[in-house]
Parts: sequence; structure tokens; C-alpha cells
Amino acid sequence: MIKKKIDTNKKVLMSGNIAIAQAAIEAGCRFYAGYPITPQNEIPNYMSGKMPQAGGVFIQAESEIAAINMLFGASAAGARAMTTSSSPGISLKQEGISYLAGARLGCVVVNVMRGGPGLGNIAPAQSDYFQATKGGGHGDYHTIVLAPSSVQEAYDLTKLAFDLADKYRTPVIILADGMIGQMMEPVQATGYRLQATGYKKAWALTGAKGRRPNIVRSFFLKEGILEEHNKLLQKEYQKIKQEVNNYENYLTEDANILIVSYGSMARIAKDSVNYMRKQGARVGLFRPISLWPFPEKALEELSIKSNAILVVEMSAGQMVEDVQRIVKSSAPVYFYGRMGGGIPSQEEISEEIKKILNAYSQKK
Amino acid sequence: MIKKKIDTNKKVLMSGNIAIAQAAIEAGCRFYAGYPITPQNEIPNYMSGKMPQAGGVFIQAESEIAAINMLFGASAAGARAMTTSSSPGISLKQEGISYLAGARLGCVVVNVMRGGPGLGNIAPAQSDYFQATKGGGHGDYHTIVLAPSSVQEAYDLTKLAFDLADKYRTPVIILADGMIGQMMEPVQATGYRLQATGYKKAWALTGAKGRRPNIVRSFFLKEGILEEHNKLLQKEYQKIKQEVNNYENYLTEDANILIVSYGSMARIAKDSVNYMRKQGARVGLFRPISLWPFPEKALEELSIKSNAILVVEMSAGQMVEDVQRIVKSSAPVYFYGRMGGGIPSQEEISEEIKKILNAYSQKK
Amino acid sequence: MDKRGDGQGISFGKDKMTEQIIIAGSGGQGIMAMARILANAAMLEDKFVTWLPCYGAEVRGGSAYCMVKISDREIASPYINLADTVVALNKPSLDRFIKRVKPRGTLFVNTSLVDKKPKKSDCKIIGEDFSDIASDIGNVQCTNMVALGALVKSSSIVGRDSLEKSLREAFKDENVFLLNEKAIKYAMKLVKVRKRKS
Amino acid sequence: MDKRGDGQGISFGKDKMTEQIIIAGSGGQGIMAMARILANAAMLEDKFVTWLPCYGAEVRGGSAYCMVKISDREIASPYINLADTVVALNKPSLDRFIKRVKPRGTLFVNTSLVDKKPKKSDCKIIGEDFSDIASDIGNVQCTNMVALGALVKSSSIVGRDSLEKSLREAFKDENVFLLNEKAIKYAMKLVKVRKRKS
Amino acid sequence: MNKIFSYPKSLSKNETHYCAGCGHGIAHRLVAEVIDELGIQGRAIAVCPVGCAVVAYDYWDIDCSEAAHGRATAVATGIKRMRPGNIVFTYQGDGDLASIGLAETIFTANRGENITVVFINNAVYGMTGGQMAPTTVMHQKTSTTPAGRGANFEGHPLKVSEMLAMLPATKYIARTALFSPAEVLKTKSALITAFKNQIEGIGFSLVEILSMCPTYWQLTPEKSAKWIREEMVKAFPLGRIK
Amino acid sequence: MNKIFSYPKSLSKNETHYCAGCGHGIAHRLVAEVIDELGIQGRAIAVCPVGCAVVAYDYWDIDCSEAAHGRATAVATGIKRMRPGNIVFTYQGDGDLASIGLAETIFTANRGENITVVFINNAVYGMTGGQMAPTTVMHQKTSTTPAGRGANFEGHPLKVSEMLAMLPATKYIARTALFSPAEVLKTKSALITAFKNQIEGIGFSLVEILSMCPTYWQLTPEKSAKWIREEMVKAFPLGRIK
Amino acid sequence: MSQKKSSPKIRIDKDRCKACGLCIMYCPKGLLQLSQDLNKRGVHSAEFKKIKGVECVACSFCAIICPDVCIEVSK
Amino acid sequence: MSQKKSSPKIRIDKDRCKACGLCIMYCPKGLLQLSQDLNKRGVHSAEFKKIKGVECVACSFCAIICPDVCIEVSK
Ligand SMILES: Cc1ncc(C[n+]2csc(CCOP(=O)(O)OP(=O)(O)O)c2C)c(N)n1
Ligand SMILES: Cc1ncc(C[n+]2csc(CCOP(=O)(O)OP(=O)(O)O)c2C)c(N)n1
Ligand code: SF4
Ligand code: SF4
Ligand code: SF4
Ligand code: SF4
Ligand code: SF4
Ligand code: SF4
Ligand SMILES: [Mg+2]
Ligand SMILES: [Mg+2]
Repeated sequence: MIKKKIDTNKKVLMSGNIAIAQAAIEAGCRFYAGYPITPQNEIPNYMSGKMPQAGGVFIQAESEIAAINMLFGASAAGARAMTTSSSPGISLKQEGISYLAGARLGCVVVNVMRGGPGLGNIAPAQSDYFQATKGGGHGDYHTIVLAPSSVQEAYDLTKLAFDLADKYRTPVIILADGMIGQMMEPVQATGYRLQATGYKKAWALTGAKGRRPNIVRSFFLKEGILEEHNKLLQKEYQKIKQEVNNYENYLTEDANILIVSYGSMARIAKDSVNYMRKQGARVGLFRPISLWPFPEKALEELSIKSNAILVVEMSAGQMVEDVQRIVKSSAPVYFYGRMGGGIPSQEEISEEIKKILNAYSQKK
Repeated sequence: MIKKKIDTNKKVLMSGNIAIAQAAIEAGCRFYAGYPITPQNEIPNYMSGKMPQAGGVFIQAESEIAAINMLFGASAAGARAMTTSSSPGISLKQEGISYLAGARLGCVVVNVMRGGPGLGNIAPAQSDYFQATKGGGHGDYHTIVLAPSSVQEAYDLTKLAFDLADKYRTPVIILADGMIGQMMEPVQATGYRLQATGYKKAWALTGAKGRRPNIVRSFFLKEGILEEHNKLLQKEYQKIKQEVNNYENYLTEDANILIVSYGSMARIAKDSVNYMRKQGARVGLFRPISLWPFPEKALEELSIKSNAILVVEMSAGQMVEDVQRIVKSSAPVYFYGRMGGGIPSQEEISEEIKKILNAYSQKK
Repeated sequence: MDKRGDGQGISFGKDKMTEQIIIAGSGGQGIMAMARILANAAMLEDKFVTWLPCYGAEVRGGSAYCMVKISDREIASPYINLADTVVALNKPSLDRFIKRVKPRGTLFVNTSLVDKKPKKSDCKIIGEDFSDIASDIGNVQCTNMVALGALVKSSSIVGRDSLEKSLREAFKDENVFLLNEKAIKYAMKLVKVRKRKS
Repeated sequence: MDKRGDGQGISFGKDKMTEQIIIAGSGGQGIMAMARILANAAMLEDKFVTWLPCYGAEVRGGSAYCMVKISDREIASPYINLADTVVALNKPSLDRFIKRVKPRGTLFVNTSLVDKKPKKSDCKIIGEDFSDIASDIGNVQCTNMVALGALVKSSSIVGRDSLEKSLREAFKDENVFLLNEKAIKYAMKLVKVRKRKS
Repeated sequence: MNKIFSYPKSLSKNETHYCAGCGHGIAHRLVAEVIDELGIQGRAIAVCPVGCAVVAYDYWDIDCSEAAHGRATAVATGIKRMRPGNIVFTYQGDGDLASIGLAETIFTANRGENITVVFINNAVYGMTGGQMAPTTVMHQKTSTTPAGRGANFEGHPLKVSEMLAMLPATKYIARTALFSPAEVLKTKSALITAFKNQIEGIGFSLVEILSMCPTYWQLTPEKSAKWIREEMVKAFPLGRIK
Repeated sequence: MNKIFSYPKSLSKNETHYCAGCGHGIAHRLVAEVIDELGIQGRAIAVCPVGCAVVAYDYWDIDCSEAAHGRATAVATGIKRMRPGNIVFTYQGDGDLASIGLAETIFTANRGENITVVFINNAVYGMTGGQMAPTTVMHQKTSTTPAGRGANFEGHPLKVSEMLAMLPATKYIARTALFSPAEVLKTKSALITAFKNQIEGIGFSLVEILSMCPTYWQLTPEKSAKWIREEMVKAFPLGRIK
Repeated sequence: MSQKKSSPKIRIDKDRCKACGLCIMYCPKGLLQLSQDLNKRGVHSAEFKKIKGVECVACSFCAIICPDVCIEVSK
Repeated sequence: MSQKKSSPKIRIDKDRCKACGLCIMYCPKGLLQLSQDLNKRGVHSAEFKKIKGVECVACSFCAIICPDVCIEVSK
């Protein structure tokens, strides 16, 4: 296995897509299967050259479906495995993801979201939140969902994703959007992580020599067994809910207007916070990083001291439903979104905040 | 076209699957494509014989994906079209459904849900609520979702589904579960509906003779156009939200404990209401029939006069999130669910209600 | 008959009659057909009915069962927790459903495929060699009809006319119809005979 | 430079320098490479940078553009609404982005592909026949480098050393490097000359 | 007395859920015999299909993976690439391998993955109730071809093995049957070749086995055996294809 | 002076977004010419692919449908069955038709749907940036075969047309190319046959067209034309296949 | 005659048997039949039929064709 | 000489042209070339090159191979 030494002192200008690919290899990913689709083509292109060099496998699969099912095999064999795609391709993987979840196989699935529905376009979007967090596939399963908002974070979260996938034996979705995938920023690489192999996988398929056969399955026909299996899954989900709660608070301590936003959208929202602060408004930003589990407690606490909450998404309003559910009647929840690849400007968001502020001052 | 006269006076004992198939033909469905999967095999089996007789087309597709995309074509050509499957097969159709929604093509998709995730089992379940109502596919789209709770209703809603699909140019999902699909009950057929062809489809592909070409598409690359298209979709969704709001209230007028349940689960919940009423408890049942749009207003109103709400599902808790979102802080929302094909008995549900009642009486 | 007021299948307020039957056996024993003929006969008598099947491994092997509810008024849940009547056509079905016969209910057992007649003090047990009888009549496949005959005879859930009508609707082929009818009739006689004996 | 306090790219409280540049053209004009070399040069100077591309029809034809932010401190959004500098390498790009130059900003126009020099009173307009110049140097493909030379020369967003270093990192092939360097240098000279003239 | 025919070691003692006369039982036993004879029980990994043989893992005493319907070869690819030292095979029905999974089958073969494929062609979808399979022969009546295949534009039986034989990367393709003891033995030797190829690193090998489904052919087991011999082989000629 | 070569009526005046020298432009024009000559502009329905030709509907003045990537023949099946009087054709790239859509392609052909398929084989995925296609030839370098196809177990170029020719229900399968005016004309006559077959109810017809992708072959248009003539035809021999 | 080996034998696991009849069909000596009794499964399992003068030749055909691995053969 | 037909002619839509050069490659008479000027697209489009004594034969090769349908041919 050839490993080029990674200079962990030097920042490199790279795109989110490349950051994800490089991080995967450094995290010990040794199986990659994918099918080209914009805006994430840089990942398979990069992997086709680098995976063989890293002693791993690159397969350009015949379809997204083949890719996710190859991951099923690679993961069943105990390997760290990744596939990447964008919205339509991710829709095709839903059956496979449900199988991986059902069979308790970890893997990393990257969705570099684009405008939908259907073929849509290739502009950045955040309209697959529901699919990722509620489970676009069938059955009672969840996958961990992590949403980076910078290239560095795309790199860091990809590494984290492999650990979580092994720890909890679940698919982990990196929910990036076209903006994160395509944009370049300086990245500080952290080098190879050899604890990658630190997870014992006694259940993995290695040949039954000297032990009872291992079976990887999600099918439990006998009455009651599937329910038991589901209880096990739910218990694991409860554990994940307790342990995975990533978010960023930006100027929220004294904020009475709270913006909730994730991914690249949160970057623009941050600009708006900065701008509104200059205008003297006490605006803050809550940025969930783990979208599932959603950092409910943290938001709940902030919501109590907020006069109003503005959810901003590059979608028709998806995460806003979770926010409403969590916030309950603590604060009114407003929404501003752009769809189909439209990117709101800082000004648009600030305008929404001003509207809310006006409504409040009028009330007084 | 041979049409056997349907005796609309005589009840016939039939399964939900057959009721759906027969209703589709009577509603003017002339294109059926599907791929076998338990527990809905009776539908393709029936259709293979009856569709040709009705002058329609039956195709056993090579896969669920082929089937949904054949529907795309049939619908683009202006026909009423249906496909049916069960959970894993429906997951495979997610890309296609997103395309149909994006291209504004109506069709009927039946999901006779089974236990998941993965291959799961073939017992009845309700664990695809998220997938159906939030959009398991990519992008900001919605499909109308109708959940029958009897065989007669499966028949009636299927007919309604075709009308809604044409009216709003959207896929309509019949979200049945294995119990509805498999059980038999007497059904009163209502006969052929010839207004089936009453929807003018000027946009349909018929050849461009004498007019400008029609294009059926979901792809809008030029900046801003996809967003306009999405706005159009959202406007249509608002219209649907206003116009489609199906639900049943069962003994809710004076109820202070409200059960919320849908589909076959609501049947068992009704037994529990009956039982608890005998015990003197003021329990009622709210049964949403359209799951998307969810009858929000109706539930909101009921929730205000309820002391507690118990959501009962054959899932780990999916609809409950919508209930929480809608009910906000009006009443505490409890949940009881069985997973992986487990079917709760009336007694189990009543037990939950008793627990809630006890908690309340202790509070006093 | 549900006269115990446990609420199953009983509407709030009124106390109408509802019969809850579970028929269980192995994949190939014709459980579903038997239950369907029964349910259809009840429908022909203008009763409310539900017929809820449950298969094992998709279609074959394993144990399959079917829940039938017959009532004078609308039936809420088709699902049966405790049944008035359980028909168990093989051993695994017996083991599984014996505990789901209501107190004072009836349990039919196919003693051909059960080592020993089961014990359960709080319900009536009717044990017959359904499979052997069917074999004797000429086809072990008729086991279900033999059981159906015994069930209808001893419970009069449905009338004989509607049963016959239902049977005709189920078997268009005259020979098949006759064979099945024969099995039912034979069983009806048998149950009477045996009953007298016991 | 953002000195107008509109908040774009400016952190709350402090008023640091942020340069916002949009480079636009058609698919084959090397927009992305040009922007990347620029961004990388800034990174080599330890600046914070973001580089955000936008392609038209997947890769070819249509109009493509790239947004580059260069700042002394962390950059929130990589997205640019109004830019300090817009470089428009063809007509559609000009039409599209002319309205997004900030007051007192700079607009670079490739006059080779534009009928008439545009009018906009509130910003500086630098129009050069970038394509023709590139053609003259020997390769119309170098249009982007000619524009880059002009941009760096007239704005000094990045130093020449870092630009050269960045160029080296971009073009490993010596000949390709030399051709591109030549284009940049030529443009740098040119802008000076023309400036004097005007 | 010596046992000359006894229960294979790699076959679990569980009774199968298959119908009487179903070919799956024979094929399972053959696979187990071959595993025993090649001494690979400790390193064999099976990928089971979705089809009547879905719980084949209950019948073999080796490591097994499930696969989504049709995707067994994709799953096998993932396993084999990560565990090249193991002997990885798929066991798939005709619906699984030749309908929903056709693309995966062809591409896995075309990549020349060094795996073994056991392909059970019983001309119907057994598990879901006897619908038409891609391999259903002309005029055969099934649950979804009530008037016989061909009456409703269903096309012709698909000869997947012949298609795969066209691919340069496939190394061994044979079609055998289970309708008689002699054919069962031929099937076994074909399987031995197909597994040996993998052990020796030769590459993609597939054995297509014509197998009885008495239930959905609506024939007795005996008549089913005859139907393969007399009818099915016309559409699917036996022998080594490549 | 009479115009002997002019702009086809069924071709819209829009300029295409294709790269210089891209074969799609020629193929589009040929399709339009054939539609004009057969007088079917008023009843033709195109199903456009996902690939560089995704917006072919902007270039033809006829009714058109989009199709999800790879599913054009399934969409065409739905249209044709509901509109048997229309002339329905798909236009698909090699990624679309032969990779993700392979199963749909084979099954549509096997059912013998009476449609016409125009198959653009340019040996790469154009739209997504020049990745390997199933038709990429041995040793060809692409974005995902940086060391040339074959160096990393990618298998061999897939001859879909030959596979389809095996199916009894396919009526006409031909492979042509666009590398010279003469080949362009041959392509046109193949297309005429393929469309006529549909008009006459003969059945499934397909024309595979070897087409230049100068951008991702990283060759000039001229060299691209030469590369087809000299290299690509070795893997994909021209002529009528069936 | 002293060289005559002991009778070859088969052993049928009756409760496993599904009565498919394939062994019966293929026994070259006609030595197998369905029994009168029902087994645990409720079917008439296969059984060895003793016919005078006809010996089981241990050809294993019955075992080879049996889908349920009910038959063991010894020699 | 009176029978000599008028010169066949081609017309190139220069602004459509992408300068792929395929028409140039295939003109049997060598009558096409890239122009010096840039067109609207910024490329040096194809143009007819007048060569003394060499006539366009209206073979249409240039038009047939042109991917952008830039060329009309008349006779
Ligand atoms: C995605 C998906 N589609 C459909 C099914 C239902 N299904 C289960 S097995 C099967 C086909 C079985 O036929 P075959 O592969 O020929 O196997 P056999 O049962 O005949 O051995 C189908 C369609 C499924 N489980 N998953
Ligand atoms: C489900 C899905 N997967 C992947 C893509 C991305 N994609 C668009 S076109 C294409 C392949 C294009 O190649 P080809 O079909 O050969 O057409 P070409 O561009 O070469 O003409 C791919 C993979 C998509 N749009 N949808
Ligand atoms: S249905 Fe057919 S394939 Fe399935 S177990 Fe029964 S006989 Fe075998
Ligand atoms: S990338 Fe290739 S196929 Fe696509 S338009 Fe350019 S030359 Fe044509
Ligand atoms: S071993 Fe041969 S002869 Fe003996 S019973 Fe079996 S089949 Fe008959
Ligand atoms: S072959 Fe096996 S299962 Fe069939 S009858 Fe003989 S012993 Fe029984
Ligand atoms: S028509 Fe023929 S001779 Fe005339 S310019 Fe075109 S290619 Fe040359
Ligand atoms: S073939 Fe057409 S596009 Fe190419 S150079 Fe000639 S005129 Fe221009
Ligand atoms: Mg099969
Ligand atoms: Mg291509």
C-alpha cells in the first residue's frame, strides 16, 4: 500500500469534492463504487486514480444501484466503503440504503445535492433534507446525516463519518450541496488515520473457518423476529441520538432573533447575521451539523429565549418542519427559502429579518 | 373495448388488492406496468388478464424502475396509468416519482406496505409514511397520499386517485398496508366512470401536427427557470392543500383523549375506542385519510379540546412527527407503535389509553 | 359469539353478535380457501364479514392462518386477538393458536397430524382425523373442506344453503365442486355421529 | 474592496478588507482556471479565499462564471451578489453581470467579443481585446491569462510573485507554463501602456 | 457397509421450506457437496437471492450474505474485491438474475469478476406466486401470462447464458438440468468446474440449472421433470456454452 | 439555383450547445432529415436521453419527452403503447443506453416494442466529463480510466448491438459512423430503414452510430474522425448486424 | 456364491420426505413407493418396497434426485 | 462552353460555425479554410476560399459533415 506522506502543515486549495475523496482515503476507505453525476464528478475521477494507489478498490459501477449494492458487499466483508452521487442518483440508492440499515452495515454515502425534482438542474440545492433525514427508503430506519458548511468541514466530517459508520453499524450520509462540492477553499489535511481499522467486526464475512457461520441479513420472516430486530435498531438510534449532536452557535448568546440554517446556506446566513448586527439587531445563527440526529435540545433551549426564529433553506421548506416540531409554541417560526438551485443573497435574508423586526416593533 | 357490465347492486367479497385493480380499470386506467412483490401480487396477476380485456395495456416490467418510467411515458401520452408495488419496490421508484412530479405528470402509485427496513418481511406495516408524505425522492415535490382503511375505501380512493392525478397533474400514492391489500371484505362497486376522459390534456404528447411541439420535461438548466417551475409546483401544492383534506372523525365530539391513526391501524384503534367508551372513557378517533395533504386544520381544532393525544402506528413513529408539529403545545402527544410487521391488538392500545388516564387522574 | 363484552368487534353502545374465527394450518392445506368460502357464505346472508390472511414464507411451507370475523354490524378491526373458534389443521398451528381460544370458545383439531389431543380446560375441543377422512374420501387435499363441514355443522355460523351457494361460487368446475361438497357433507354427518358417540 | 459597509464578507464589528471578484465567460474560455490561479495565489499570501464556480450546461457552451473572494479574515459566504470586480470575457456574460458591479467597482470587458464598449457610469471600465491579443500571442485559448494579467496589474489583488508561484503549481508542463506566463506578462505591459494613453 | 451417499457436511440439518419436488433442494445439496469436495467450507461466502431461495443461508453452513432482489452479483463484487482469498458465489433465480438484476449480471460478468454464479432457471417467479420470468418459454401459462407467453407482447425467453458467453471476460458458462439423476450429476461436475475456476483465479464462471417448480408449473414433480426434458430444453439447450 | 442541401424543417433554428466537432449535431440533423423525408413531423415523438443530448427537444421541432437517465426505452414503451399511431423513437448515449439503462434496453428490445432507437456511441460519458462508458475501447484513457481501460478490471467494451441482435424480437440492428460524409449518408439510410420499419409495423429497430466526442477524447475534431475510422471500428465493426 | 456381497441398502428419513415421488420415478428397480401412512408433515412419504428377487443396486439414483436429502445409501 | 452551368455555391452561416474544421477536412476541392476574423462566438469560423481554376462541385460533403448545420448548398 503506497501512502504519500501528507503534509499536515500546509494548506491546500481544494474543492469540497476533492476534500471528501481525500479524507475518505485517509480515513481508511478501501472500497469506492460510484456512477458519474454532476456536481460530484470530481470524486469518482479522483478516486479512479488514487484508490488503486492506496491499495483500495475503485469501481465505476454500471449504475447507482449497482454501486450501493457493491457497498453492501464490501461492508459485509468488513471494509470501509463509500459511494457518492447527487440527488437523482441518491434516489436510486434508497432501496440499497434501507438494506444496509436493515442489515446493520456501515458505509458512507455522499449526496452533493442539486436542484430538483426530476432532472432539475445542476445548481446547488438543499431539497433532499427530507429524503436524507426521514429516510427516503422504506421501513423504520435512520441514517446519521452530517452537513458540512465549508470545504474544511467536508474533509473533517467525512473522516468522522467513517468512524460513526463503524461504531454504530449504520450508513452515514454526508449531505453536501453543489456549492460545498464545487467550491474551493484552503484545507488543512490531518493525515492518515490508522485507528480506522480499530473496530472489531466479528460479524463480518470472512469465511466460517473455526467459527459458526456469519450471516448478513435484513430479512426476518418468522413472526416477531423482525420486530425484535427493529427494536434493536431503535435502541441503537436512541444511543446515537444521545451521542451525536453536532451544531454551531454563532452569536446566539444574546440573540433574540435566531436564524436556523445548515450547510452552505448557513454561510450566507452568517453574512446576514454580521450585517444585521451592524445595524444593531440581536441576530444569531444556529447551525445544525448533524441533521439526523437533529440537535433538538440545543435548539429547544435557544428557542425559549428567542422572540422569533427564521429558518433559511435552499428548498421549499424541509428542515423547517423539524424546527417547528421541536420549537413547538416557544417562538414563532418563519421561513425563507429559494428553490430549484436559486441561491439567496445576504440581502434577501436580512430583508426577511427586517420584516420580522418590523412586525414586532409594530406590535409593541 | 369490452366492458363487462358491473352489477352495482351486488356486494362482492374481494381483497383490497383486487378492489384497487378493479377500481383502476373502472376509473379508466388503460396502462398498468408492475413487477411482482408480496403482498400485492394479486394486482398484477389480475391486471394481466383484465387489462387486455378492457382495451388497456398490461406490462410485467423487468423491474420497478422500468415500470415507473413506463408510466412516465404513458402519462406523457395522456393516459391514465398505474403501477403497484410494496415497500422495497417503492423505494426503487423514488427517482421516477420525482421525475413524474417534476414533469407534472399524473399517475397512481400503490404501495401495499410490508415490514422493513431492507427485505424485512411480508407482514403489514406502516413504516413508509415518511417516504410517501415527505418525498422519498429528491427535490421539493409532494405527491397526494391517500390511506384506505377498508377494502371498500381502497376501491373508492383508487377511483378518486385517478381524478386527483389528472386534476392536479401529480402522482397520487395509495398508501395501503399488507392488511388492506390482503384482507377481503364485501365491496359495492360503482361501475365505470366515463368522465375519466374528461380532463383535457393539451400538454400531452400526441404528435405536433397542427400545433407547436409539446415537451414533457423536468429539466430547466437556464438560471432561474427551475426556480420558476418550482414556484408553479408549490402553488399547485397550496391549491391541493386547500382542496384535499380527507379524514374521519369517530366519536370525537366529546372526546378528551384523541387517538390519531390511519389505514388498517385505525380499524384496530376503533375497536379500542369502542372498548374504552364502554369503560366510560371519552375517547375518540381522528383518522386522516389524505396523509398528504395532512388534514392539519381538523386535527388542530380537535387537539385544542383534547387533554391528550395518542398516535398509534404500525411503525416506530412517523406520522407522530406531523402530529407533534401540528398540535404544537396544545396537548401532550403520546405514541404507541409496533414495528416490523407486528400488529397491535385492541387491548394493547386500550392499555396505553389507560396509562394516560391514570397519569391524568394522579395529577389531579 | 362475543358475549363477553371485551369490545372486540363490538360497537360502542350496542351488543351485537360477532363471531371470530381463526383457521390455521400449513401452506398447502387450503386454509385460505376454506376461510373464504365461509366468509362468502356469511356475506350472502347479508352479514358483515372480514377475511384476513397471513402467509408464512411468501406462499409455501411454514404455517399460514386466516382470521374471519362475521357480524351483524360493521366490523372495526379484522384482526383477532382471542378467537371464538380456532381450527388447527396441523401441529405447529395448534401449538401456536391454542392459547388464543377464548374461554368457552371452540377448538377444532386435525388429529391426523397431532400426536395427542391437546388439553385446555376452558374451551370445547373437537378433534377429528380430518386428513385421514379426506384421504379416505379420495383426496388428502380436501382436508380443509372436511374441517369446514365440521365447523359449520357444529357451530351453525352460516346456513347450509349459503354454504352451498358459496361453494358453487368458489368451484366453477363441476367435478371439483362435487368432490369438495362430498367432503363437507361427509364431515357434517361425521361430526353428528361422533358427537353422539362422545 | 469592501469599504461600503454592506456586510458582504465583512465580519461583524471589524472592517477588514475583502475583495469580491466575478469572472464570467463561455464554457471553453478557461474561466475556472483563471479564477483558481488567482485564488491560489491569494492563499499563498496567507489570505482567506473562496472559489465558487458555476457551470452552464454541465461542461460546455453556455455561460460559466466563477466567484472568488479574497479576504484578511474568515469568509462567511462564498456567494457574491455585488462584486468589486467583474471580468466579462464574452457578450452574454457582460449582459448578465454588468449590473452586479458595485458602485466604484471595476468591470473588465473582452472587447474582442463585444460589439460596443458598455456604458456604466458608476464604475471603472477596462476594455481590452483580450481574445485578439491572445490570438496574436499565438493561442486564442490564452484569453483567460491575458485577462488575468490585466486584472492583477490594475488591481494588485495579489502580488506578482505569488501569481507566478500559483501559475507554476497550475501548469506542470514547462511549455504550457511559459505560454501562459507570456500571456500574463504581455497583458500586464499592455494595461500600463493603454492606461497611460487614456 | 460404507455410506456411498450421505448428507453433505456443509448442508445444515434444517428442513427446507421448498415445495415437494422443487429443484432448489437438489441444487442446494449439490452446492454443499461441491464445497465439501473442494474443501472450501471455511472460506466460502454465499450471496443469497431474493426468490424462493431467499433463506438459503438457513440451509448452508457457511458465511452468507443477503442481497437486494437482483443485486447478488453486485454484492458479490463488493465481497470478493475486499476478500479475494475467499470463494464467493451467488445463487440466484431467473427473476433475480435475468430480470431486475440483468444489468448487474452482465456488468459483473463483463468486468470478469472472479466469482461463481449458480443460476436457477425455473421459468417462473416462484416466490411471488408463479408470474412470468424472463425465461418463461413461449406459450407457457403463468400468473401474469394467463393466455400463455406471447399472447400479450411479452417477447421471447431470454437466453442470458448465451449473452454472457459473448463477453470476453467470462470464462465458463454451462447449462445443465435437474430432471434426472444423470443430469443432476452433470450439474455437479459443472459446478465443480465453476468453483475450481474461481479457486484457480481463472475468472467468472456460471452454471445455469434448469430446475423444477412443480407448484407454479401446476404439474406433479414427475411431470415437471419430464417437462424440462421434453419442453424446456428446446428453448434452453443443455451443455457447455463457453 | 436550387438548394440541394438546406436546413431541415424538423430541426429548430436554435444553435446547439455541443462542442465543436461533436457528432450529436450531425445525428440530430440526420434524424430531422429523416423525419422530413418520411413526412412524419406531425406524428413523431422523441424520447430524449440524459447525456449531452439532454435538451435535444430544443433542437427538434416535434413532440418530445424527457426520460430519466437510462430509462428512455421504458418511457418510449409507455408512449408507444398508448399512442400506437405515433412514431416514437429514443435518442440515447452509450452511458444512458448501455450502462444504467442496459436492462431497459434489452427488455424493450426483447418485447419487440415497435419503436426506433438511435444509439450514439461516443465511447465516453460526455455530459459528466468524459468518464468511461461501457463502450470505451481497451486502453482508452478517460477521466475514470486514467491508466487506460483494462488496467483496473474494467472489462471489455460492451457490444450491445450484437447482444440485441440475438433477440428474436429485434428486426433491424445496424452500426454506422459519422467520421466522413459517406458514413454520414450511410447512417442516414440506416435511420430511414429504422423509422420505416416502425411506420410499417415491423418492429424494434436500432441504429448504433459511432460519434465523435473531441472534447473527452482530447483530440481535434479531425483526429476524432480519424480515430473512429482507424481505432473505434476495430471494436465496433460497421454494417448491418441484423 | 460366496462372493455375493451383502445387500446394498438405503435409508429414508420419512419425516423429511415431502412425497414428491421423484425417487420412485427414477429407481431403476422399482423398489420405492409412497407409504400408506401420513408422516409428521401430513403426506404419504416414500418407502422402500421389498420385492422378491429384486435387489437394490445402490445406484443412488433415488438419493441423487431427492430434493430433500432424505435418502442415504450404503454399500 | 455554352453548356457550362453556373458555378455551384455554398453559403456558410459564420456565426453558427464552431470552427471544428470537419468541412475543411472533407472538401474534395480544398475550397474551405478558417477565416482570420473571430465570429460572435469568438472562434475563427470556416469560410470559402477562392482558388483560381478550382470550382466547388456542389458535392455537399461540407454540409453533410457539418455538425452545426452551417452550410447550405445550391446548384
Ligand atoms: C425490489 C424487489 N422487487 C420485487 C420483490 C419481490 N420478489 C421476491 S422474489 C421475486 C422473484 C422470484 O423469482 P426468481 O428470482 O425466479 O426466484 P424463484 O423464486 O423462482 O426461485 C420477486 C419479484 C422484492 N423482494 N424486491
Ligand atoms: C440517475 C442519474 N445518474 C447519473 C446522472 C448523470 N449523468 C448525466 S448524463 C450521464 C452520462 C452521459 O453519457 P452518455 O449517455 O454516453 O451520453 P453522452 O453525454 O456521451 O452523449 C450521466 C452519468 C443522471 N443525470 N442521473
Ligand atoms: S414455488 Fe416453485 S421454486 Fe418455489 S419452492 Fe415451490 S416449487 Fe420451488
Ligand atoms: S462533451 Fe463530447 S459528446 Fe458532449 S457535446 Fe462535447 S463533444 Fe459532444
Ligand atoms: S439405490 Fe438405486 S436401486 Fe436402490 S432404491 Fe435407490 S434408486 Fe432404487
Ligand atoms: S425424492 Fe425424497 S422427498 Fe421425494 S418422495 Fe423420495 S424421499 Fe420423499
Ligand atoms: S460542396 Fe463540396 S466542393 Fe463545394 S465547398 Fe462543399 S465540400 Fe467543397
Ligand atoms: S463543419 Fe460546420 S462548424 Fe465545423 S468548421 Fe465547418 S462550418 Fe464550421
Ligand atoms: Mg424463478
Ligand atoms: Mg456517450
